[in-house]
Amino acid sequence: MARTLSFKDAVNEAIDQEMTRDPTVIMMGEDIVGGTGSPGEADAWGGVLGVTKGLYAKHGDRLMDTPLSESAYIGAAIGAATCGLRPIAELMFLDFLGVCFDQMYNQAAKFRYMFGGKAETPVTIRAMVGGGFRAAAQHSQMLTPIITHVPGLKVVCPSNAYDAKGLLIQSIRDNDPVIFCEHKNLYAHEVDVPEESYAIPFGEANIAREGTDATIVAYGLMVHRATEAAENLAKDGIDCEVIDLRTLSPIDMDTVYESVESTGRLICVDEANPRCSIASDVTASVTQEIFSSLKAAPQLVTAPHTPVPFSPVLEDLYIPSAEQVADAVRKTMAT
Amino acid sequence: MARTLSFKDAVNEAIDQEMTRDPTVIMMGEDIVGGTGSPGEADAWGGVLGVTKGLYAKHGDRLMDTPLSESAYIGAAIGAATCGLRPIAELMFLDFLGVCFDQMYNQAAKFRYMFGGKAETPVTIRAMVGGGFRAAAQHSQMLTPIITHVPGLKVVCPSNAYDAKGLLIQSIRDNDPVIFCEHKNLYAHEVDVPEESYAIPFGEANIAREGTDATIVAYGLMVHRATEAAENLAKDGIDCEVIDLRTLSPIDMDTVYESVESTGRLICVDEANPRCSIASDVTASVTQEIFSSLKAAPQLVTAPHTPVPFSPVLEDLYIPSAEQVADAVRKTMAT
Amino acid sequence: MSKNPFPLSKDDLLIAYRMMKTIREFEERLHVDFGRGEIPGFVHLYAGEEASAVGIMMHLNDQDQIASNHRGHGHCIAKGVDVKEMMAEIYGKVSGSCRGKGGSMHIADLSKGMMGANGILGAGSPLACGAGLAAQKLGHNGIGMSFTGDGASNQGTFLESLNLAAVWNLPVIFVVENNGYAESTSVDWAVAVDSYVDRAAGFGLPGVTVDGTEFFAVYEAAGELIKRAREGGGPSLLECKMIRFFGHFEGDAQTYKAEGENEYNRKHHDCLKIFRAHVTKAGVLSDEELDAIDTQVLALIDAAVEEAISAPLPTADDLTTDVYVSY
Amino acid sequence: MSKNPFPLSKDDLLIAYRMMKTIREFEERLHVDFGRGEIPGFVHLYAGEEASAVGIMMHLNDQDQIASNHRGHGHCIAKGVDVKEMMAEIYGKVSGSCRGKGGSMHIADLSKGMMGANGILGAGSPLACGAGLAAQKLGHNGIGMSFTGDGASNQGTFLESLNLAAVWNLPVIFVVENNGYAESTSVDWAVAVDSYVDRAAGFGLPGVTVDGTEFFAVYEAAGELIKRAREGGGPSLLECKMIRFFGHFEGDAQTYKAEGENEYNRKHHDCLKIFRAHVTKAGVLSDEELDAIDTQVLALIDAAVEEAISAPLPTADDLTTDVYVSY
Ligand SMILES: Cc1ncc(C[n+]2csc(CCOP(=O)(O)OP(=O)(O)O)c2C)c(N)n1
Ligand SMILES: Cc1ncc(C[n+]2csc(CCOP(=O)(O)OP(=O)(O)O)c2C)c(N)n1
Ligand SMILES: [Mg+2]
Ligand SMILES: [Mg+2]
Repeated sequence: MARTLSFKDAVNEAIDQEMTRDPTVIMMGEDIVGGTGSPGEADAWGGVLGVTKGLYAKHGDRLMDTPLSESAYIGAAIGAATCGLRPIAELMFLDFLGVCFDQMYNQAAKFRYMFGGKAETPVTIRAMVGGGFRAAAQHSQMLTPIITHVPGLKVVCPSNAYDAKGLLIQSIRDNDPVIFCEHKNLYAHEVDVPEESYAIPFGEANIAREGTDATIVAYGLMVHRATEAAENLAKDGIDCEVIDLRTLSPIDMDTVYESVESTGRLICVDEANPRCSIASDVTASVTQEIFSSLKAAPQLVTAPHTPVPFSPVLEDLYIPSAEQVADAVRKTMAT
Repeated sequence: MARTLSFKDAVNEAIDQEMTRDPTVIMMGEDIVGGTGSPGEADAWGGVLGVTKGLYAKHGDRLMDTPLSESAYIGAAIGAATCGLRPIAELMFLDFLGVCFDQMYNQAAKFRYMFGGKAETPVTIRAMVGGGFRAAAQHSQMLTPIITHVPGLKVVCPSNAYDAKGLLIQSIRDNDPVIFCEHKNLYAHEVDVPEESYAIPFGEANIAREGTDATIVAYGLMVHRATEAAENLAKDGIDCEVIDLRTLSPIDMDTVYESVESTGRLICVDEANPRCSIASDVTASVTQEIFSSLKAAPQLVTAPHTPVPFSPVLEDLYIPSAEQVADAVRKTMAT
Repeated sequence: MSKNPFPLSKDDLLIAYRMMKTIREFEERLHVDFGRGEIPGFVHLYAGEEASAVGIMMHLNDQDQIASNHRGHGHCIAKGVDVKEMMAEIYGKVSGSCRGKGGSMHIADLSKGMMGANGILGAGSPLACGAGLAAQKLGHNGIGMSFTGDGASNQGTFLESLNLAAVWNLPVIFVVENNGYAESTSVDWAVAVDSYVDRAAGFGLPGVTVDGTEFFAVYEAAGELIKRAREGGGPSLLECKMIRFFGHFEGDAQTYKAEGENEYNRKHHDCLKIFRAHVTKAGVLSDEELDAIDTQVLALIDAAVEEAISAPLPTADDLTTDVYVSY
Repeated sequence: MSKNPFPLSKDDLLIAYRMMKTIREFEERLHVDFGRGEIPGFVHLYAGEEASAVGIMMHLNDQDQIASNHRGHGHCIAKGVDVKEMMAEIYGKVSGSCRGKGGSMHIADLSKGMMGANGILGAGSPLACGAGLAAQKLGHNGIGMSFTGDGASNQGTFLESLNLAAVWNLPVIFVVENNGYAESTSVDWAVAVDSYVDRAAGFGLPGVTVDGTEFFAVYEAAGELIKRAREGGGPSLLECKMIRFFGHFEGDAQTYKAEGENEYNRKHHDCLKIFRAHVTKAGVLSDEELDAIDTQVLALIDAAVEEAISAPLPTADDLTTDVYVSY
């Protein structure tokens, strides 16, 4: 049975259902229970934005608060994953990866290869990403390109509650390390979500809107900007297809190729900084693989090559807007 | 006066000359002096491959060994840079950035912007990069795309001793944080290098070989593979231009555009893993900006999407070869 | 008037009180205005902890550099950053300390020796080592000071810095502002040692614990450690035990605290009240003198808010400037 | 034959000696073959340190997991990883422990409780915490063991792990193998505390220092800490003071060492000679028995090298396999 659920509650439900199903699933993070050792309410926080609230009451000590030591506890989650558990570790903001990145890219990501296929590391690292929260340069980044670059890591970045639930369940069940990126500005966004458990396979993009004139590729919050742009352009008779990548690694380029083969036009939208971004990655693959299908120069719409500014006026200019996306579409249509 | 100098000695000379010229230049790193506190020779190592050997004898305590705490000493170099020094910090292998990345991308890179232009951070972080040393998955990576993605960092990766000297001098004098990448497999490579001090400006690519049929873009060790491929192709009458980017951020796309405008064909060679790489970055910019100049699909030649394998046979297959580059050129010429 | 039993002159006592009061009112006002939805972003208030920042900063000059954390307003004000510019920054205005680009968690003014608030726990400790290193190499007697909370004292960056500072004998002091909580988690649970003196000793550093609600205790302990550092005696750790009057950040329901905890603390452990009691009881300052400061501070904060509200916003041009010195 | 005064049976003493000798000959042989240019990459030898690995590992079973470092051959052998597969790995052959993809710095065999050598200093400590956590949550009495050097004991990852293990009361032991040097740098300079017992105390952990060249000292101290951890008593730190016979890695000229240091150590502080002296003096094992093992070990190493040399290389197909379980 489906009912409307927010992205945040969908994440909570996915964790709840997997913990119920599989006793080897545990979860850890800073204040994900909240109040450990403190005199007041146990389970006081459920994470900094309350995403895991209520899970401690159901699953008890399988949810663990941690000291503020990301390298140690994320490394512990990774180590435990090689020893029979299926841990979920929360890195509060992906922006903090700088203090624990080694455990992610030199350890978890490489075990299987370095050890000749003899290790499995079924760990899921959940982290908030993205801007719009007025949280400034160190709490608003879209660092997806950095983790997508790393072979051995899988990278997920859903755009809605339905995908969030299904992809998180898949992440937990997956036998490879997964970085699960939750856009903090989508937490309140609601769509229909089935109550029962379901997994969405990795590497299957979703066509968020069908169209024939141009292909807009996006992920996370940008899917909404792209769709908004498409709706506005439709009024001018420009019919855009919007592809929601859903997983950045593995990436479903086949769906992108198919779409561009029919539209001949590509616009890649990325909330990340432009250099070596997902937008440039998709653009490069398309031009290398199906160059002759392109009728016009592909367009990249990304954040500028700057840190995320604090001031709301600046941050609103920083994050790619539906208008910028529409302009880029118009540009490709002009030739 | 020019004489032949190895890449390694060119780096040493650049540091020596800048330390002599500017008393605020200091240098720190693990065993960059060597033997601190030990009973034997002072200045016993000069870094793990002897690059800084001899500098302690000349500049004394301005070169400092460090405990094995990259976050602390690289952060200290960054902090000192905001307080009147011009430090060079050695991160032995760029592969180790996972234990100190926060100081690089959330601190050094962001100070100027976060603080509204009021801070300068003239720090240079030297680090070895690249494969071919049979040093396996954690000591052989080409992590240039990850640091190039970060706004606020400048990224340098020279292909020869002449450039290494001039670009390192520029790095030390530059008022922004610079990550200076030294390919360990180029250390022994020699070219003519003037004795006197000179700085090579950032953002100026070098045309390593002129040609009219196709443009090969590369950096670091790959410049040599590209040139080798070009020489071989010349025998078949295919005349390639080879562009050595020299600095990845800022990147000199104008030189690339000019070349592709005349050749109509682009091949990007990158020792890094393929996803969100320098190769994809350059390809995407070219297709967005000068799409109509392209006569054929651009080709990307990169390492595979795997960690670096240990076994010499596998590592040799892993690193893009001149042959792979030549094949890619032939592919673009076929259409 | 009776003889001054305190280690500060009357003028300095007035300065210290004014600073503490300025911090307090700055934070109380932000709390109210945040509640009204007027302040964007994450805001971590320093109210209740003023004696620590001011007791320490009274010993410092502009050459001394401090590296702060997410709860940085108090450190900034005590280090001399302009209060009106700070307020404008928090409102995201172009007249702010960082031209509106930094916000509450990134206020800095290197000319005042304030290296920056910091959104990354523990990240300031290596930077403070850098300040100490610069002083050491440039041959002036400035020092570096690192401010972290009890929670951040479990970060690798902080711990590595203790060792580095000791090995290089840097003029750096590591202040641990222990307010009992890291977000909602108790220090008693998360920090696996009973005393920070022992943690410091694990890195060969002297450590001192003081009651951080007692301005004079902080002032004296900090003074000794700072003098020692300036004279080449090397690094040390200072733990200030203190109380956070508000939640972790604005919007925190604080259900992890004990019933009545905040009210009790406000009543019995308010460092401003304690300070006032000491100096008036000793007859060195009068309530009238202090009340006059209160009035002036309130006026300053009012003016700061008004000016911040009416200050111009940054424009599109500001978005892409100040990334590089040259590019 | 006289009564056995040792805490190990005669059989176990023979096993321990065989392990130590196997490590020694493995390393001595690599030293020679590296010198002949036959071994690719960075190779860090464990010779001289055998009593530590073996003294500890004699208490462990396959369920116990160890996280090792760059100097991992000794830990691997003592934990039961196949010696021939190890040799083949170091030669980059497809019959190696990691199919030739890992090399000297990345040998692992989780089925034997060996989580991996590691090229990143300190990185194994969080992983060992994870092993302890898994044991705790899965309800078996396995433990996790972290092996780092003196140098790596200054890494944030190691230090954070001490605190985490203490807070979660994990069955984890942190072994610091203190051989006096990190590359060329002295421990006396780089580690800002005189005793690791104090460093451990800074995180609320019991710490024990032993002479790591004395097999029996290591064996007894490790036994107590391991028993404690298995019984829920929590984590601890064990420092083994020991001696590295070779350079940091093969190719190191070792000019930072004192004149004659290596020769002196080989003569007076060789853990194998010391062990032999103890057991023969006590009359529990005879020189003949030990010599027989020596011969067998030499034959094993010879065979391992021969097989490694003649083993097939990986092929192009191997390049892109084993990255993901599924993709
Ligand atoms: C590396 C990192 N991890 C986590 C956070 C999220 N965070 C911000 S403040 C905080 C609690 C800090 O506690 P403490 O150090 O005691 O300082 P206090 O807030 O009590 O002043 C946390 C977990 C962060 N900003 N940086
Ligand atoms: C994070 C990191 N920093 C630096 C290095 C380079 N490195 C490898 S071994 C080593 C010295 C280690 O010394 P110690 O921990 O005492 O171990 P030992 O070699 O003496 O056994 C260094 C600096 C590394 N591998 N990883
Ligand atoms: Mg606190
Ligand atoms: Mg050592």
